[in-house]
Amino acid sequence: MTTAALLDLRDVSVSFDGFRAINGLSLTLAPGEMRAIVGPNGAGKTTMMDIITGKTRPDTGSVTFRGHDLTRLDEPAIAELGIGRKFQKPTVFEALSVWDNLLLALKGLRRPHRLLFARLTPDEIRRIEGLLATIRLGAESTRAAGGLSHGQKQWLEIGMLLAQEPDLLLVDEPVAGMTDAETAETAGLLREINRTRSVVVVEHDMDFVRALDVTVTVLHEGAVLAEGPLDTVSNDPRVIEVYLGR
Amino acid sequence: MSTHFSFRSARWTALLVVVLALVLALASLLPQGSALSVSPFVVTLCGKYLSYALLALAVDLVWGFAGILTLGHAAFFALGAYGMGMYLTRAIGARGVYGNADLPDFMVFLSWHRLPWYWWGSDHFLVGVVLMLGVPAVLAGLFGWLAFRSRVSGVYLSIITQALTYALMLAFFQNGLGFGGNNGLTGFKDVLGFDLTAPSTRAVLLALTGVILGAVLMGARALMGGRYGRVLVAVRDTESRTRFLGYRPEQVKLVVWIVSALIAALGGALYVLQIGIVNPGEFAPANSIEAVIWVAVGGRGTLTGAVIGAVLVNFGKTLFTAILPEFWLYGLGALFLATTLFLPNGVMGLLRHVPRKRDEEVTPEITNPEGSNA
Amino acid sequence: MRKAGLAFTLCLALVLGSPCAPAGAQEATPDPYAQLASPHFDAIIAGIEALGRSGDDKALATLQALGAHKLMAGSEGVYIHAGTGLVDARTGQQNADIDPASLHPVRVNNRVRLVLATARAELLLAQGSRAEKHDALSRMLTHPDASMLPALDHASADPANKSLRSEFEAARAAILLSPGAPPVALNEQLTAVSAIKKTGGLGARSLLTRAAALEALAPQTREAAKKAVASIDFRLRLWSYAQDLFYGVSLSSVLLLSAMGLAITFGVMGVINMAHGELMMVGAYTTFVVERLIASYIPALSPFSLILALPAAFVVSGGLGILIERGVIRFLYGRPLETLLASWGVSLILQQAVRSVFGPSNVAVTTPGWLGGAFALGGLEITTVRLAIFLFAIAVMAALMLVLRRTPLGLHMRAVTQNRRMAALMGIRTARIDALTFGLGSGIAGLAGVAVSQIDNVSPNLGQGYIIDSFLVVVFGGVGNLWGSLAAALALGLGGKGLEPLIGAVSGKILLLVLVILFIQRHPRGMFPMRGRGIES
Amino acid sequence: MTSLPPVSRRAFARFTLAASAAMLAGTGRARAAAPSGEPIKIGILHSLSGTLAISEATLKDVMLMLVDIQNRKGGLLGRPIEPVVVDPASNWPLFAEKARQLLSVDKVASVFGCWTSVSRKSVLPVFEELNGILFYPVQYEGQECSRNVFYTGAAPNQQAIPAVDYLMSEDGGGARRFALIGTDYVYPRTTNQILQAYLKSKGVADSDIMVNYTPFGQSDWQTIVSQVKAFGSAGKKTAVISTINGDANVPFYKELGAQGITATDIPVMAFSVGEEELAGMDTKPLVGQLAAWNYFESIDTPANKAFIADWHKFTRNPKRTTNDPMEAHYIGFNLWVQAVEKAGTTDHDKVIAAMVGLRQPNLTGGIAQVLPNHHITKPVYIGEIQDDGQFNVVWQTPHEVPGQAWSPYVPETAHLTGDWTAPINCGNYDTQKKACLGSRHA
Repeated sequence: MTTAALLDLRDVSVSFDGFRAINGLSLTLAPGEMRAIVGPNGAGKTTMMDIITGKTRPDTGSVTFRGHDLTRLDEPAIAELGIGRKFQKPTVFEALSVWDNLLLALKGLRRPHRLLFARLTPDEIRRIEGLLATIRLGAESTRAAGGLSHGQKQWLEIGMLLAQEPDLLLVDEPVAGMTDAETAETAGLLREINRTRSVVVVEHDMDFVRALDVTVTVLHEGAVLAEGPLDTVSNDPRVIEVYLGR
Repeated sequence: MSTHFSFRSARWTALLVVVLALVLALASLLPQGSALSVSPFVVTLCGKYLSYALLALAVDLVWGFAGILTLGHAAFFALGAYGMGMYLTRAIGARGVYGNADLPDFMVFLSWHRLPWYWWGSDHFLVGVVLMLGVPAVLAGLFGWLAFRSRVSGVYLSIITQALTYALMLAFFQNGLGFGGNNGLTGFKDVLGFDLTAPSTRAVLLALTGVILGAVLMGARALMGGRYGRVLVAVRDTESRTRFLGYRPEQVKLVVWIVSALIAALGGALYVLQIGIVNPGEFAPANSIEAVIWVAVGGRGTLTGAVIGAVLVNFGKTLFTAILPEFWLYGLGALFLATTLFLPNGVMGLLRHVPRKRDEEVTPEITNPEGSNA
Repeated sequence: MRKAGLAFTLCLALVLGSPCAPAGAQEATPDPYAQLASPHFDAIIAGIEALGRSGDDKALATLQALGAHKLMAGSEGVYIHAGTGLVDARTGQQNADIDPASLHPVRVNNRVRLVLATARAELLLAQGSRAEKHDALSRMLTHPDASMLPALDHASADPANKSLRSEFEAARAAILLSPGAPPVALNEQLTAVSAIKKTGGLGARSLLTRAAALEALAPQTREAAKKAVASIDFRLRLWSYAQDLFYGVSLSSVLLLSAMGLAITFGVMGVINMAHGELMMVGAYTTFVVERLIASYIPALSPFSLILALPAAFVVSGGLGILIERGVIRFLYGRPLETLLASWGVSLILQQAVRSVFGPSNVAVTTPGWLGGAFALGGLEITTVRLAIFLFAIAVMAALMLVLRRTPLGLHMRAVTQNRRMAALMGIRTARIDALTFGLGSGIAGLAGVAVSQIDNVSPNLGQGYIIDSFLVVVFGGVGNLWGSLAAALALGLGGKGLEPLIGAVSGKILLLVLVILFIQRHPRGMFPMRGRGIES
Repeated sequence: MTSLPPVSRRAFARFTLAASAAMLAGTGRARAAAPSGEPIKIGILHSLSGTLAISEATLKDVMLMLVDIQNRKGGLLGRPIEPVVVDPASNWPLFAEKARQLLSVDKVASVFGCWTSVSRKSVLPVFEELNGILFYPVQYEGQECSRNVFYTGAAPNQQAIPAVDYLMSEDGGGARRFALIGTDYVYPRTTNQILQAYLKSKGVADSDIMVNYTPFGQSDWQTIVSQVKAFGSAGKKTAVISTINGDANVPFYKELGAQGITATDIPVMAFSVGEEELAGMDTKPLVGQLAAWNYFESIDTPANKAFIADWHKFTRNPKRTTNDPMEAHYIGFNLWVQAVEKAGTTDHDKVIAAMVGLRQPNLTGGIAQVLPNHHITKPVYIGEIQDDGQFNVVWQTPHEVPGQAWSPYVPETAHLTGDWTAPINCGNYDTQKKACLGSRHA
């Protein structure tokens, strides 16, 4: 079973200044799976993302992605392996146009000396236009990304994520600040994406999680508290304690 | 605002620079006294401004586009100047004060008996070119590799670039180093057999500087307008994000850093050809800061602004050191104050207030040198 | 006084070519008082030596006056400038007839000063108080003169001088080992060597080195002297490490002082304050102005003008800082790199302003007597002013810590720098705190300026010499961390002074800069990085 | 003595001086009523800002005064003299640029300026190319002899060698051990090289010579002063010969005082410390320390007295000091005036030709004569620092010493001579090969 896993976190711990942010966390993701991660503030959700993407190195434990040991790689190497990440706060290149944001995210050229003399190819144009259509920003393609609305930025970032053509997407609170309609659309988009890629979604919004209809992992104090379908999990007394207690 | 496309004008600036340099160079060859003739003084002065403009461009590339505030770029300029100076010194040959064909005057003077190894081959122009471009490039590569790899950024980076040029200044001031100490290298006679004081040589050098500046402007524009330039801006503004996209910011920055050092070195080499002296004072941290200020005055991240700023500030300096020698520093100081307070985007910002498409309603100037740090 | 000096040099100029000497110089047994009035150094020296041998109390008064620049020469003789008027040195009588304008100071050069000191020692040995005798003996120890042996032996025999026995012996030993000494038994020579060796230090080394080369001494004595030199050298070498340590600490305290203000304006507020050096310069000039004002109006307080300059410099530089903050910096928050450009402009203006007002040259800031000189601590030579700067640096650091940690201002400062919006919401007037913080940093720069005025040039360029080192200290130590600045200053100071004897000051400095660069490459946030949002936010 | 605090008086003098300078520069012709016609322009090339302003700004003022005086005497050739003041800002390339501006744009008849050797070296090619005339007023290391420069400051044999002679004499303390302390640049290096050769020729052993170089602006002298102290504890009379440059002197002397080194024990002979530098120091601990110059303010001659009076009047500051380079400009300016009058024109070639052999009384009662090597004759004085910030002359050469461009103590230049008169007409003439070296002055 472990060999078949796409992403495998085993007994991972990390602490900052004596504070254990992640504490013996283990998590396995099968290829093609979509997983929702929920948990109260400080449960270690973002730190877990940081560990997977190479931003933070775990103190102990192993992290493997398709057999590659992620703890030995840095962010760009992990990104090139096929893990894409969307931040909680939309992070796009504000001084660049929407088009350029997507161009930079396109899978392909990364080495600076190749970039120096890179020319736009018809294939790239086609791909970008496809993405623009997907994220519904075709009309804004020449606008500077900094001028987009919050929701548009979220979508642009999802578009950039798709442009990377990753095997695994890590999505941190994609619907924060979105309207209900936008939230529903985003859920649809993620499900669409999940047809070809694995996805990990971190989210607070229970309606959204419900709409995704996937296995839910509840994190608490840096470790897995419960795992399973949303209905099972939400009836778990420990989860209720964590969310509602005190 | 420093959107990505604020340097379109660079093409016209390049054209203008080349045309002006050629016109001035030609005019200087007209018989003195005729209505259109230009004195050698003006030619040298323009040559100096244009060499400085190259330095300003180099600073603009790393500061305006990569967000690296360098306080040590004069080091590359000076190293380029020293590289060219070494060749020019050797070209004096036996025509020095002591008539020693093998040793430069200052070495005879200090009772050196042999040429130090790092001077070998410097009598060949090509070796001189390798020295003048290669040494700054290698130094920049080494420094940049170390600094960017360990993610030194912001003021830390600024301060260590300053420490770098300061250390080099102290080193070059030492007579024991073999570069003429405080006096530096001077008293040059000719380059590739052409008399450096001849009006025709001066004219050609000015024209050459103009053409090189134009070419560098065009090159920089192409580079910054292309995919690499976009990645650079992305790195500047949001370095961590580019990492998650699979880019290696340290490599991206290293490339522009080395290119910029090369441009600065080129400026230094052209400078020494026209000014005729290079000494450790060129490494002074104040020089690097001034270069940054030229860019700020002209408008950061605009390429054209760097050229305008360098020429404008230096022209002002020439003018006011002559007409208001006691008070010009007040003016210079006030200029920097006024620029930062009232013209955050420099002269280019002023020019761009002329009505233009208002589609660039983007983020405020991002001055955070870090990019964001999550 | 100066006029008289000029008139006299005119005479000198003539003398050097043609004779203009008083007729008295030709007499067979010259009158020492008349000799003092001569323009010839040879005659003056002969006069001093004669007075020294005379054992006369008027002679002592005359020589004391000469040492204090109070002895005036006229055509008739020499006169002592007493508080009330002129006193004829020969008679000790007040002389009201002499026109002071006709007098000129007795000529002095270094040779005269040497002879004068010896002659005074000789006289004091006979007539002085115990303390004066003690001084005279230490003078004889460091500057032995064979001609003084009889006087020394005479005084030594006096039972009243019993308590100075060992000093007498040392002085006698020094004379016995110097050129021109009367030959004595080998035994006595060897005793002399060990007596000198016991006094230790550079003076003893100098005497013994000379003795080792003196043909007149016995070979065994010279051998013993050589050995003694070697042993002193060994001891001195050991002490020299401690001495280097002191130099290092002293340099560190200067670095720390100059960096502390910057640690506030740059470290805490994030303003890349290139005018920091100029704020120090303003502090140094304030010292100068305060000193002049006090010298003009309340001369009695002159020795303490330096102390009075401290609050003045703090207020002036601090006030200037507040002005800069309100006028310029506050428009640039959030744009740290633009503060660099603007403050560079400010620094140019300040430099030129000082140049316009005080002139481009250095101005003289005096070191008060109580800060001058040095004292020995074992084999260590502690210069008072350096020690004072060290203590001052510690005091300023402690005070600053106290302000930051224990006062409401400090609390507000930290609140504002950590979370400006929240602080504002809690009712802190952030604008005021900004101005005060910048003022505090600037005021400390002013204090550093006062300290620096005691060891360095006070010129419009003063600030330029400190700005780079200050930034290095703050950055190397870790921005926003005062302890880091302390550690960095110590590292740079001790490192610099430790390297200086090995590879020279410049190469040492270059090496240190390279090391700092490499260190920052490895530890991009300095030695003691501040957690959380510091300068970057 | 008035009760006005010196600060404000000084400040006041500053402002009025600046104002009068501006007035002179702008409306020089209006003040000089007698002379008429096209003004003769002269260039003043001294830094008014940057690190050298400390020393050079005064020289600009003295030039303005000399021009003012000359204009009141009726100008030159019946025409007024107009000073063109520029600020090279202590920046060597800017020196070259400003020199070019003065010569090719303002077309000045002559230039008075430069301070450090490198500033002179950087303008030298410009003066040679444009055939200008430069009067250089500062003591320097020699080893140069340009047709276009008149060296009115001291060459090493006019300052350094006599100073060593004095230190070794009985009056000077009979020193036999020497610490040569200098700033690391060409002037101290060359001077020390010459001195080392000279000391050896006088029988001083290598082990009795200590040489140390420090960078510009050295401010921490603890280690070096303690080294000197240890060096002086070898039982021989020790003296320090200091070629420390301007700014670094104050902390050096402060450290000497702090470590208790007095002039009677280890005298320090300085070549770059004059009245102007002393004005920035507390001289009490320095009494007896020495300096060698060709002029001291304290030398009492009618000419000097008049000069000082003029200076105080011109600067409206009765405390402004005078110093050696100022006298050099006084001599240089008057020599140039004589040469122009003799030639009847300001034409550079004719003036250069007219210069050699001219005689001008200096301020200390002697005569400065222009030698064929474009140096002048100068008396050498040794002064001791007094507690009033002045020097007390304790020794002087019996006659003026002619300046040597090339040092006989440096092997490479021992056989070189400069002679800008026919038939040699060469700055670096090899007396052995009977040939002019290099092509510098073809």
